[in-house]
Amino acid sequence: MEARNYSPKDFRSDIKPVWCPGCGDFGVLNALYQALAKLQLPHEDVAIVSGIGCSSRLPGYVKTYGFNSIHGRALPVAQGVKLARPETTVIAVAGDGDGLSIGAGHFPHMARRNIDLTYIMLDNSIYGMTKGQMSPTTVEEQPTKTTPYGMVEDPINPVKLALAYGASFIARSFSGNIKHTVQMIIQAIQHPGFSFLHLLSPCVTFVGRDQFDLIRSLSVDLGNEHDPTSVEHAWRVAEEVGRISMGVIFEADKPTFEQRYEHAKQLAHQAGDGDFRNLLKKYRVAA
Amino acid sequence: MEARNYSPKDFRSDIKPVWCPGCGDFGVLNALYQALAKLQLPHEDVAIVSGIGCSSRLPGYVKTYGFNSIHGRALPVAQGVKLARPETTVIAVAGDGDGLSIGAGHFPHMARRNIDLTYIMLDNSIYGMTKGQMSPTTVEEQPTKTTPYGMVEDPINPVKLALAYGASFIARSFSGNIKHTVQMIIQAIQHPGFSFLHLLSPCVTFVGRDQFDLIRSLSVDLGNEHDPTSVEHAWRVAEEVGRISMGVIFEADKPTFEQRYEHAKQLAHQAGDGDFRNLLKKYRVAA
Amino acid sequence: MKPQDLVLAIVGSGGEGVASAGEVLVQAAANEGIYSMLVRSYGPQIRGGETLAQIRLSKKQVRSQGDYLDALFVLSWANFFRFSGEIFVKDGGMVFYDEEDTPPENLNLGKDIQIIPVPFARATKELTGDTRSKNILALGFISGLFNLPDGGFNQAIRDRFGKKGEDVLESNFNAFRRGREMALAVPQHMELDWQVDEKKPVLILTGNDAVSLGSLYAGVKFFSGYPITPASEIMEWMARELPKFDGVFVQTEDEIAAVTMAIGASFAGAKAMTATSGPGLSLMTEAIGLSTMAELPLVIVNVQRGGPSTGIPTKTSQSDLLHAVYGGHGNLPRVVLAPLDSQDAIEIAIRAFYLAEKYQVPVIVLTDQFLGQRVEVVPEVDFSQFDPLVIQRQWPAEADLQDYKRFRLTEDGISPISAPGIANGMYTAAGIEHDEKGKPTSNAELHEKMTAKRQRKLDTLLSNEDNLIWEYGDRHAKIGILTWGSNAGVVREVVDHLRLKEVRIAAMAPRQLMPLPTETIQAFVDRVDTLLVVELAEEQFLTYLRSQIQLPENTRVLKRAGAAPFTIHEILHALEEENGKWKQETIPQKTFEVI
Amino acid sequence: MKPQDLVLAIVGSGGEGVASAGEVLVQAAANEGIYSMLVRSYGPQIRGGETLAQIRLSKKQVRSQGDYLDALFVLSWANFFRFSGEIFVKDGGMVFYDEEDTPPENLNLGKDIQIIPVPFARATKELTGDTRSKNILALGFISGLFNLPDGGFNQAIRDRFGKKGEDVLESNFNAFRRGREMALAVPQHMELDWQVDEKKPVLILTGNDAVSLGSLYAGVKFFSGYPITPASEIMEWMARELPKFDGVFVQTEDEIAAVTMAIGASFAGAKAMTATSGPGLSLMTEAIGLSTMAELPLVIVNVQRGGPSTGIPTKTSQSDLLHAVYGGHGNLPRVVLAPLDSQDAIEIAIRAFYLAEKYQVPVIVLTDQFLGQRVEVVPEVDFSQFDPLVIQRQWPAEADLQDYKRFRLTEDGISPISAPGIANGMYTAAGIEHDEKGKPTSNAELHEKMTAKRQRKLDTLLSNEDNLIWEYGDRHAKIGILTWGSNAGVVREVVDHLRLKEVRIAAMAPRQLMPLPTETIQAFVDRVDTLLVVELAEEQFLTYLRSQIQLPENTRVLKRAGAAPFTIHEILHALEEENGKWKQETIPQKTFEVI
Ligand SMILES: Cc1ncc(C[n+]2csc(CCOP(=O)(O)OP(=O)(O)O)c2C)c(N)n1
Ligand SMILES: Cc1ncc(C[n+]2csc(CCOP(=O)(O)OP(=O)(O)O)c2C)c(N)n1
Ligand code: SF4
Ligand code: SF4
Ligand SMILES: [Mg+2]
Ligand SMILES: [Mg+2]
Repeated sequence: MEARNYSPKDFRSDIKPVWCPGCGDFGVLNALYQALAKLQLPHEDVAIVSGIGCSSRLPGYVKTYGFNSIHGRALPVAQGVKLARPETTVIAVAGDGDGLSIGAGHFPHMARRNIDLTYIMLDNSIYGMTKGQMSPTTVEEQPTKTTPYGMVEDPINPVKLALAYGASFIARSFSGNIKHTVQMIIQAIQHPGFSFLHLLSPCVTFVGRDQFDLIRSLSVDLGNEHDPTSVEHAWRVAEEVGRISMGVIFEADKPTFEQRYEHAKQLAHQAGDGDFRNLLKKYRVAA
Repeated sequence: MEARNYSPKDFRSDIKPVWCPGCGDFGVLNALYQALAKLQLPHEDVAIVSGIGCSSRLPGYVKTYGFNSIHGRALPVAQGVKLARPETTVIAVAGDGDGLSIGAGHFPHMARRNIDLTYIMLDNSIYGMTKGQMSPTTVEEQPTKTTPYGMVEDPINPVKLALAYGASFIARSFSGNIKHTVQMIIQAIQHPGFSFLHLLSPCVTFVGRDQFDLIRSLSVDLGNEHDPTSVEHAWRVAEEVGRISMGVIFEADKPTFEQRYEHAKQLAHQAGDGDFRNLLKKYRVAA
Repeated sequence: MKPQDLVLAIVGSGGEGVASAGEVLVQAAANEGIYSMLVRSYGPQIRGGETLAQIRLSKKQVRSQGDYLDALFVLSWANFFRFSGEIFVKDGGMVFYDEEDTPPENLNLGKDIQIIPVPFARATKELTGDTRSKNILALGFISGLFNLPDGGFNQAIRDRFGKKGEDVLESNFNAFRRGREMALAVPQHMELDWQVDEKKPVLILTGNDAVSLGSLYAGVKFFSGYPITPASEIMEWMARELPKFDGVFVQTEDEIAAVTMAIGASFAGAKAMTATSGPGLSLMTEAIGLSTMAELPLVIVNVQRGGPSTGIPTKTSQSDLLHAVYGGHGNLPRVVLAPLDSQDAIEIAIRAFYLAEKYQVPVIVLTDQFLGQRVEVVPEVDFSQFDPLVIQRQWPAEADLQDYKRFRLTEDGISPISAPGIANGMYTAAGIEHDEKGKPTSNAELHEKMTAKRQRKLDTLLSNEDNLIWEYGDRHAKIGILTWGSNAGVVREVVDHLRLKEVRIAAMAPRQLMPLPTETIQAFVDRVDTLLVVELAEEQFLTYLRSQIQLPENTRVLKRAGAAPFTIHEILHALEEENGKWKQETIPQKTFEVI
Repeated sequence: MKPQDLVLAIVGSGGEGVASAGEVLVQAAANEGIYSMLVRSYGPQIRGGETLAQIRLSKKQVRSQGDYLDALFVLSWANFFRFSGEIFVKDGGMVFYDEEDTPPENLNLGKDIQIIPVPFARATKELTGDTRSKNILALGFISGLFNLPDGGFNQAIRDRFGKKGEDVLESNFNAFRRGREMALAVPQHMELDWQVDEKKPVLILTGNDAVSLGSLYAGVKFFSGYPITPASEIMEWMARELPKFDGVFVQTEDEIAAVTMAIGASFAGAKAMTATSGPGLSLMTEAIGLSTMAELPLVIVNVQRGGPSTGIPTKTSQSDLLHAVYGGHGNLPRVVLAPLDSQDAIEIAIRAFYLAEKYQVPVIVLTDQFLGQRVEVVPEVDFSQFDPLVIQRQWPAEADLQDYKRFRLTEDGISPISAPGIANGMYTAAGIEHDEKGKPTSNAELHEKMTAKRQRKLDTLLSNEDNLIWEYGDRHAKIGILTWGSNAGVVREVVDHLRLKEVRIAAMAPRQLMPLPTETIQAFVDRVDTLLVVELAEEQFLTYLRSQIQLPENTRVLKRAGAAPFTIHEILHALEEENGKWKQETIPQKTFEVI
């Protein structure tokens, strides 16, 4: 393949985002352009797969292959893409509703398979696309259209989930900090196996513009004391109250699905040669 | 209500179980009869709700209200029952496939709502009903019909999940130890809020009779050193390799959905009086 | 232009308060006894994108959105063009635009259209210091232009802004008055007569409001749902109102949880429902079968939108029909109802619960985005007329509870249903085939009997209940229109219009789609010489009718995939093409005479 | 009894090797060029419950399971009674039972039935020390009783037990021989002639095997699935075979993941499929719409079972038909195919991939539990005949990739499809309505065009492709039978039988249900005087036919909810009732003459 020199704007598609002015997702999009350019990934070898939601509109704005699928199914669709064409860099994108509510059942199975793809969750703690209902990460203080008298359940903690599921890479970033987001996207893509990036990306319309300041004020970088190979450290980060740690929370070296499947294939080849006629013989009786 | 004196056999329905001779689920059933009798729960005030699977056949064998619903939906159905009639003692029953595979998305939301019901997962590490495919808790060593060349993914750890989800009660028991199972069922039912009982219940047909001995040999009781109010302790139990701790793994005091909803209702009543005609006035224009 | 039928639209960006101006206009008109319908449209942008409010005002009840605009008010041209192909100004109509936004040079909106600049923004700024009340100033302008009585506006503005403080209220009042004055000064200003003879009480509501009100009246005590456009308003309504009425509201993790939770609540004895749109209905398919099999009452409201898949979430369609009537694996009897408008939606919602409870079946109520989200003014509804339909579940009698058989094979198919709390009524509900006591079975004979029992309930329903069907027009019609759902409004106007021209025409729309009142429909189609089927889908209604009745050979269909509701003109043209009974020129571009 | 048509059954408990005896019998017969069909039934107990193996043997290809038993072999009576109402011994037939299990006193199996004790268990124990080989001893008895050539058995027993060691093999051989000897000693022993003129190669396979083989030949490279009875065997087959053929197999967390993962794989360029049964198909409904909307090839095999809901997982039915053709929200064109038997299932599976890839649509293959799980012996299939159907996806040409339009509006509706890896072919697939380039839209006109484009592909298919329809019997028939799927076998036998009696009869079954080859079917139904529709569902096929063609007024339907497949007698009776053309007594209780 000829050498190409991609700049971030080469990844811009010609579709204008429908996002509200000031939406956090613009930051994610810009960070993604930069990350893809830094990695010099050819357009045709990247596939961005999403569900449905404001955040899930993202694939259409990137000049790569994209799949804006159905609500909650970013992960299974992304896995299908990756397994069918392993050369592809696959990035799954979901909102907090998409990924933790309707799509919640796919997350543990994605993690246990440890397929080599990157999952970016654009968490705005609200259902943006449907105009402001409670999401799984909505906090008690946040008014929403479906909690007129306050919330009657606790929010879900996506990092804890990823840890319990055995995800082999877990990081957190903030779309208000594009530089950091670029860095995290790159590391997530480079991680061999499943990588989960919890990306705080404010909804200015249904949660509010103050989210940017709030998150910025609570953000701290994971320092050197943090050991990303330790589940205990990672859990502690997940439990933090009053501050939000940014960076790589957890990282582990685990065999990928692809590697294990390769091994299974070898065993299979020992059991049979992949010749259709030979297979047919098992069913054939030539009296 | 007149006083009744229930013995375990009063909870036996007249349907004969379809389970294979020796199936671990018989132990669960017996333990449940005993627990219900110990609690002296009136037949008509108990509802046992399940999905589909060998384990999910259980409701039919108990002389209480029962709902053998559809695959993976024990939890939402059970929640509907409980919220619509809070006086009912609701027990949700699911297999490892039912609860951790197709029904995996309901588990975190059940836990975060903390509705006062008991969830018993009959874990046999296999799809029994469909005759022996890999389940989410199948371990690498276990041959199954869908892993002819070995597993290519890691098993799921149900206790870790429950912890990450914030379940307010987590216990483990073994259907081969009926006495302990009875005890755990009682404690789970008595816990106010959502209680999760991880109940190992061997499939003699597709995993093997040796499971009973194996589990028995690995079982240890959670001793006094274990602090069930500590997430850290609980996580450690979940991570154990080479032994299986039995008992109450975690317990926390959290407001239930019912309590919080009661509060919301009070706020609602302040906002409106529950008189249909008054509500209608909002839409009415009498020129 | 006849005073009793005025169609106008305001277009601008999301921030300009276009939709809210429309809502105030409807309210103001209603305060004066004037009927209206308001359709709000938005572009793809989540917020701040283009917004259109189309309002039709009339002294008679308004049945459709109005084909052509008498007057258009453009707050910004860029936003107007985003709706091109969706709104049309009548020949000879008027367009008022904000003078600060010059129209493009090549502007061509139609024949003889006056395009008039108005200083909406500047006047507002002069008056209040900013442009926030520009929408209300424009409203004042509209009120003056068409001589709409201002008393209604004063009340509506007070209702809307009263809670926001005296300042806000004051500037809106000022803006309104200023706008009205400005209009009185333009030559286009008209002295229309809006005096209503007798002001009768009305309701202002959307189809989603109507369904919610009906459900509450019917006694719904449990709502579980998942947000989806354009059904979310029902859920939000229930979140707000149910706790006041001691009902339970749960926002679930997905539609499968929503429907199965409702089924669980129904099992426990509560009247339970959920509401969704196409993708959600598809996800609920398996569980609808559970409701059928376990014979548990369930109400599902499905507000149709463009499909398949995610399709067009914000636009209308009738393309979930075949799924509603035939979707789902197995032999799956269910009831499907379809209201014609907001008024009807109240009754249909009440009937949905009535039928669900009485026949222990899932009932799907099919509405659509057009009906669900438009604001409609309808004559007041006397809810007490529905009291006979507000029934309690038929709990088992003492005798039933001796050796209780939950699924007893009865002649009418209905068996006594128990619930937790009833002593000796214990049974296990199941999606697995079962015998009379609920015991699982795989016996072919029993399966046959139980299948027939479940099916039989629909036959019982059809013969015992009111014939839910709408028939309109000439009893000896030569031309018949067969349609369903929210098309009824526009079809009714077509019938009215043509009958004034002495065309012998009638229309019919089943409000109960499954089981379909086939006899009545067959009689209707046999009676007419020409039959036009009108539907907003790819021949789904036609296909369904074919499967249920004998359609005449020369049946014609007017169909579109959807997105926009039908106009009167479309239907008239379709009839004309098929008949040649009246000529193109007999169809005026606008203003239909209505009986 | 004619030697070429023998129906027998073995019944016992799960542990007694009943099913495996049946399988060895089929294999043994096939080794001798004898055709057969084996139907295995199990009670509700997961393992160790009652088991029934019904085998029909013939020198001609066997098309249905056989109505009445010539001979029944009862290993235990308790288990036999669990199948009462499902198996019937022919008048004058024979019942052999294990002497250790005395039959109940009031036993009444029919007219003139000989009930004969045989020491199956005792003889086995005497011979081998335990009763493990009792099933094979019974098989030996059967072979001797009916004079079945023993060479085939020797081979079959060696194939089955060879790998289990010399000891096991030896005791089974001994048991077989002992059983054969015992039979030769009973007076019921018959000298039937099983000599086949020319032994042609055959395949022994289930419908699930057939679908799997066809799919693999068609080039499937990705299978994602979730276990469900009675489709799990397809999944297990793929788990075993795909890795050998460098394909990917994934067991997913549910059916929604299964189908969406397959859609993802298809997007990436792989031929992808999943397999399921009713409840799974219902869950996949939303995603089928995604495949339609994103125009991505997808093959879904649905092995029907009793419904609705969980229904009867282990029994057959045709009740997913309406869901397959009409299920799903929105306007949702899809292709539905239905094979007639295992041989046909190979071809239909190959065609499914062909049509999916060529027309970029979801293709549902409808089989059923009866077809999917029965063991059938069919003439060898020459796979190379299907090579023209094994196509590659039509990747975009260079010219297409200049300003690439993934969803170009073409005349035939088919647009050039790209996939990751193709430079300049980048696009975003979506379930949202979109323009030619894939950009989301909510424009009504575009929606109209795109809806029509997607629909048009089915018209193109119908006019360009082979007419997938099975027609059989008298070209000038007065009586017509219209059916589909696995009913074709039994219907074919009915036609054969009646034609020998000079009844002018023919049958038809569309193998492509959507789009339906209506012209051919209309011509058929117009041609006959009497039409009988035969289906294993609550008038779903009838309803579907009504919606697609003009059925004659006097159309009759033979329908059952399912659980058991149709018998020849049922159909003959149905015809008789409608015709009075031949009398009850012309229907023999058993053994049909077949052309
Ligand atoms: C099956 C289905 N259910 C519901 C919806 C409606 N819907 C669209 S996006 C969305 C949630 C959006 O929230 P989130 O995933 O957090 O994304 P955001 O818009 O906040 O970025 C919902 C409920 C749908 N499209 N499909
Ligand atoms: C929607 C749906 N998919 C698949 C099935 C088939 N099925 C029945 S039970 C079962 C899994 C059983 O496993 P588990 O939940 O672990 O229960 P067990 O039988 O092991 O107790 C499956 C896949 C089904 N009934 N419904
Ligand atoms: S609604 Fe919220 S999340 Fe959606 S585009 Fe607007 S700001 Fe962003
Ligand atoms: S298959 Fe396994 S889980 Fe099912 S009844 Fe038998 S032993 Fe129990
Ligand atoms: Mg969100
Ligand atoms: Mg299991």
